[in-house]
Amino acid sequence: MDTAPAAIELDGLTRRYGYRTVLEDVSLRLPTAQTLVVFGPNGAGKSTLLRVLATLLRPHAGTVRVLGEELPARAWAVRGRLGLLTHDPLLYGDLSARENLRFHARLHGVPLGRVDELLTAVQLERRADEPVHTYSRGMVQRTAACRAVLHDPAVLLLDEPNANLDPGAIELLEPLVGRASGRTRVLTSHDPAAGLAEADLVLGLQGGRPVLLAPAAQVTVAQVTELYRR
Amino acid sequence: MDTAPAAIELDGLTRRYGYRTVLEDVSLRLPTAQTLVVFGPNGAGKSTLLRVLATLLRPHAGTVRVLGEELPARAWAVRGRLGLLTHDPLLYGDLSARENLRFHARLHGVPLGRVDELLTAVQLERRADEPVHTYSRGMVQRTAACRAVLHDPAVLLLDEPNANLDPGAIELLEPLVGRASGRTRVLTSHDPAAGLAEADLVLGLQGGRPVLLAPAAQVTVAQVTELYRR
Amino acid sequence: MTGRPPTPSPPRVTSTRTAVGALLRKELLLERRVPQVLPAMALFSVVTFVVFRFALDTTSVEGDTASGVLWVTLLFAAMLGAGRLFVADHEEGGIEALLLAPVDRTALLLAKATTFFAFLAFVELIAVPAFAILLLEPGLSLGDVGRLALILALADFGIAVIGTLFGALAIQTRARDLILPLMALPLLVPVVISAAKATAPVLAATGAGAVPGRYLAVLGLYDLVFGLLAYAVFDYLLDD
Amino acid sequence: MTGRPPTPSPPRVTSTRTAVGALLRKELLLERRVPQVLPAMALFSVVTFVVFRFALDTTSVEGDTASGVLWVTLLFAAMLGAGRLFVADHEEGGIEALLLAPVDRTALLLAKATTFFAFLAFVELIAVPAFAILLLEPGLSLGDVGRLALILALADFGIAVIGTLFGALAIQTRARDLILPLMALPLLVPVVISAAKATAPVLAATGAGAVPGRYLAVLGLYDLVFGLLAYAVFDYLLDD
Amino acid sequence: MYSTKLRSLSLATLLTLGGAFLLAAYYAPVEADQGFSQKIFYVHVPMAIVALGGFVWGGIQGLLFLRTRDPKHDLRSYVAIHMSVILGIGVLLTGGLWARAAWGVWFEWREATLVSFLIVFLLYCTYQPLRFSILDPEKQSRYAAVFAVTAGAFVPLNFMAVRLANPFIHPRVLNNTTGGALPVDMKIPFYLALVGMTLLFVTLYRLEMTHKLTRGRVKGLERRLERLQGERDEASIPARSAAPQVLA
Ligand code: HEM
Ligand SMILES: Nc1ncnc2c1ncn2[C@@H]1O[C@H](COP(=O)(O)OP(=O)(O)OP(=O)(O)O)[C@@H](O)[C@H]1O
Ligand SMILES: Nc1ncnc2c1ncn2[C@@H]1O[C@H](COP(=O)(O)OP(=O)(O)OP(=O)(O)O)[C@@H](O)[C@H]1O
Ligand SMILES: [Mg+2]
Ligand SMILES: [Mg+2]
Repeated sequence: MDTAPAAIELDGLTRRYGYRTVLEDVSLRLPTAQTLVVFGPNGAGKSTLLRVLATLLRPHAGTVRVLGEELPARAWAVRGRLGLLTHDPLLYGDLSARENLRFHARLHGVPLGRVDELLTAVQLERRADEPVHTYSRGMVQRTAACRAVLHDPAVLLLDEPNANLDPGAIELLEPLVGRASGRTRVLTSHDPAAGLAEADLVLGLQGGRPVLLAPAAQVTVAQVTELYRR
Repeated sequence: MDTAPAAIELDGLTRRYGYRTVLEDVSLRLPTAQTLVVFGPNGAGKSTLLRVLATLLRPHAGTVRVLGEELPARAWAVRGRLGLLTHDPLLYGDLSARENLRFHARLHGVPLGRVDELLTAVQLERRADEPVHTYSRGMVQRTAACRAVLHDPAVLLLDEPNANLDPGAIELLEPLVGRASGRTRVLTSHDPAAGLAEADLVLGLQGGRPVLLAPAAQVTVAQVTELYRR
Repeated sequence: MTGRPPTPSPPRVTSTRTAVGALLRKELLLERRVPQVLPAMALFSVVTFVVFRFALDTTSVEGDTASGVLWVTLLFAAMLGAGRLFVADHEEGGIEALLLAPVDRTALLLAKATTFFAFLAFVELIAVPAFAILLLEPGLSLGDVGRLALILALADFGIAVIGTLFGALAIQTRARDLILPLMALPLLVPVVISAAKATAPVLAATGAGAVPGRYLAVLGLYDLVFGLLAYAVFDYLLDD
Repeated sequence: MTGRPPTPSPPRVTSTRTAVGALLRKELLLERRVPQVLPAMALFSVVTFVVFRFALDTTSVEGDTASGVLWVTLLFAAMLGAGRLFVADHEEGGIEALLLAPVDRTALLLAKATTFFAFLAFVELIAVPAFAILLLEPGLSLGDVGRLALILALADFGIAVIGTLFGALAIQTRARDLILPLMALPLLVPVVISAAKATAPVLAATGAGAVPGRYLAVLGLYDLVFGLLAYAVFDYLLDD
Repeated sequence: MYSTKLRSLSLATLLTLGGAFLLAAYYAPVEADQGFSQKIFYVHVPMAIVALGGFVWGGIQGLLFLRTRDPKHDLRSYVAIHMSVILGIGVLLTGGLWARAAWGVWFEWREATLVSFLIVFLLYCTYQPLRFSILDPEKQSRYAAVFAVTAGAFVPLNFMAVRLANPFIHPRVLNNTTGGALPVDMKIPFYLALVGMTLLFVTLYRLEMTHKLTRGRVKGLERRLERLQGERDEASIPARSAAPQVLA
């Protein structure tokens, strides 16, 4: 157990919503700086898993360790080192991208200069002072990506990060949220081939149960595609 | 002009948001039962174009004809024959999928039996009576797709319809929103290869200006990828 | 018709009555699921009466004061309700969904105003008895109740129309909660004045007097003018 | 520390003070987007008092009635304020964003309660003078103003705490707007009544009487109890 | 072209208003109860009538805007309401002064005319905040127009309702000066002042219209220049404004 440092360790993680068990007995170990890709049909529990890791939902059974800290007890100790990008951008539509990011920078105790840097990196500089609700969907997603990496998190939790992004934007974001960022990453994907290419470790979920857990090298695209057959 | 029936005809369409021109001088003709795929980087105006065609935004210049009716003057005559699927599901989170769809069925004067049919088709039957806000993102997207095709529209406007859907769900939806549905379709996509495969006609937008308009057979993936280079 | 593309089906238009029915059904369903409007309005009125009951230190009021307290309370409650009338639709794109349907846009006005009217009536069903028990000196005879119902109905109509029109307007602004009472309160002053004046004799301790007809006439005129006006301009609030 | 994975950086925790500062700044920014709040507030209070003046059909009020009118108006303003307190955060996931930050969760309570308190104080800053000019029979002496300020501050604190607590609760449970009035309004009854009772002698035409100490004591006790309670339970409201 | 018309307009305004005030001061009789302070009548009443007329005009222009979507009507509606609010402040001030002189109070709550004017004035004070709180210029115009129409219809209705509710029109000056009861030597300066005040309104209205249109034209030209130079307009979003802009 204590042989190698693991960024994320799950042991028998179970989570319910009301009476519906959404994650059941998920166990895995993800070493630092590696990428876990979670596959599974709609409603399999991918987003729920990410929310548990993000300390937003507490596990109902099993142990969850992120960066060596057990959740939910020591959640406060990891919060500053996690970055989450979900279906929901978590931005105020009436504030501009810059104002939104500055707000988060203050909350995380990050120097405000970082905000302008990031805005330039995702090519939003010119629109940065317009309210977010006037942005196109892809521009919102870029802003949300900036929010997720603002505080230079050690662990990135990415829920279909490329949805609504154009190929150019995906490239732009690569140094921030891609493998190049050198962070430990957990990401969900609906694209077997592209997802597999990113992965070090693959988790397949079906109805909340882990049906596939293997190093990416041992998983074929066909195996992933199989997950979606009903 | 009057030689063949066209489902959609644009001539010099221009649309602004405030002082920013978001669509400029877009002209095209899409014959009935064909598919137009719109490519372009984030913020190019794809969603705006779809909203104009859906009668939600009025054009500022140029003429727009959908199913032979000129917009915005005769918008009322086409509304019942259009289906729109956007980034926003347009569903009430506190109502269940069935209740939402029944509401729309009543608004469109569609028999309520059609609702159950569709829910079964997208495999949501079992969850159809839970509130939409408890659905996973992909389940919401399926419900939204049902909403868009509920009234059997002649023209389908699809804004990145496959975002958040798993490969199995995409197959499930194929008979409803795919080429197989036999409807005239306008869809946006960020995936050059997959988008091109669907298209009869390709429109490339950059900053609101049409930079590429050609039958799909004459367009290569490389040409589409080129659109995203800055 | 040469050269006209063959339309696969003729224009499909849903009748306004069907549409209003569908919308009303949806409102009721939503309110039953997630009560947003009614409890806020009803409780606010009751609490206000309780506060007056204790604050005024008189165990009862009558005539002008009674009618004033009643009407100001109802007006405030209505403002709280109007603010929430469009929130669900705005948040979840319900308005766009409606705009996509082959439906006359005034159906939304009709449905919302009807809903609001029903909400007001419902709140009054709770608030007026509460008022009578908590504050009112003389009891209300059956005849009084009838006269009161007439005044309430006339006033509610005006409040429902103005509340719907400006609720729809305010929801699109960034100042939502502030803009609505700012604009609707002055506009409703004539309604409140006339209603309060008309109600005063009904609540008088000396026995109910006759309701002065001219106040009812003002209320009726107000309803007529703003009803027609709202009908005429509501479309423009939804356009684009 | 053997076997413990190397943490790339030590736990980063932002101090509550910084967090409250950031949150207040954001509230202010969002509020500033709604321009001209000050004149809008002034308008709002003036209109409200005009409505009262007409409905009550008295050209001036004093003592009990005055205090009742003042407090019902403030309650109305508070309800408007409390309703919108968490709306932006809820709609746009602001609460989740906060939960993701390395910040003590009570920072949100502190920031929201401060915002709400400031909002109330702001309304009163304009409404009370407007009230004194438009409706109040006797003028207010400097001493009266001091006493009134004390009562207002005590009551506002209670309203702000209760409003924030139940606002957060309302947002978390899906029942939103039901919870807020259903629980907050009844809970606020003691505050408003005590405040109204305490205010009445200050506004009396016969010259300001002494403020009854026991009402102040009730207000103070209330503030203390609910302040501590809110501090203790607020964390749990946001969890999960 | 604008300026010559404007010049003759302002000249006419100056002459009529000046003449009216001179007549009011020297020709009209000094009122028995109130003495000289009654002279404020010749400023106050025409101002009030013109302000109310301006509000209604704003409503009519709002209606025209909704029907035609021509931004010029929105501009007219905006300017009319703006001017009327300014005149409204004047009405409240002169009225207050008059009330102070005649009755010893700044404001008389029992007087229906005063209170109903106050309500209308307060209502129109929300016009600017409304415009400000909508970002999209088109929506701004449309919503402002809806407001202008509704409020315009409200003006006469409100006067009726409030007057009905307070049946006692204040006995003093009002009774013997209303309408036909006005003696001829007060009537002449009064009507002249009314005409003068209307002209003043029209002059101010024209002035602001010209200003706004010219500014819009300049902005439009600047924009066109930028486009010719190949710059996209995105960097130069205009400062937020609640005033309608008619770009040339
Ligand atoms: C702030 C205070 C006042 C306001 C806002 C105000 C407002 C108005 C308005 C809007 C009108 C024209 C509309 C109409 O004719 O019904 C008017 C007319 C008039 N006002 Fe005032 N007023 C004020 C004070 C006074 C005072 C103090 C007096 C007299 C002592 C006065 C005397 C009159 C008279 C004689 C008329 C024309 C009478 C009529 O046509 O009915 N006003 N005022
Ligand atoms: N707030 C909630 N209340 C109740 N059930 C929920 C809630 N959120 C999610 N669920 C349920 O939990 C299950 C897993 O949802 P989750 O969002 O994790 O799926 P997912 O794998 O992310 O799917 P998708 O690919 O569609 O995003 C689904 O059945 C969903 O309906
Ligand atoms: N409500 C609005 N107000 C102002 N500007 C807007 C509004 N909606 C969109 N825009 C602007 O219009 C442009 C086109 O937006 P649109 O949503 O059509 O882009 P898109 O091609 O769909 O992009 P994406 O791929 O990101 O969805 C963008 O610059 C956007 O900022
Ligand atoms: Mg998901
Ligand atoms: Mg888009």
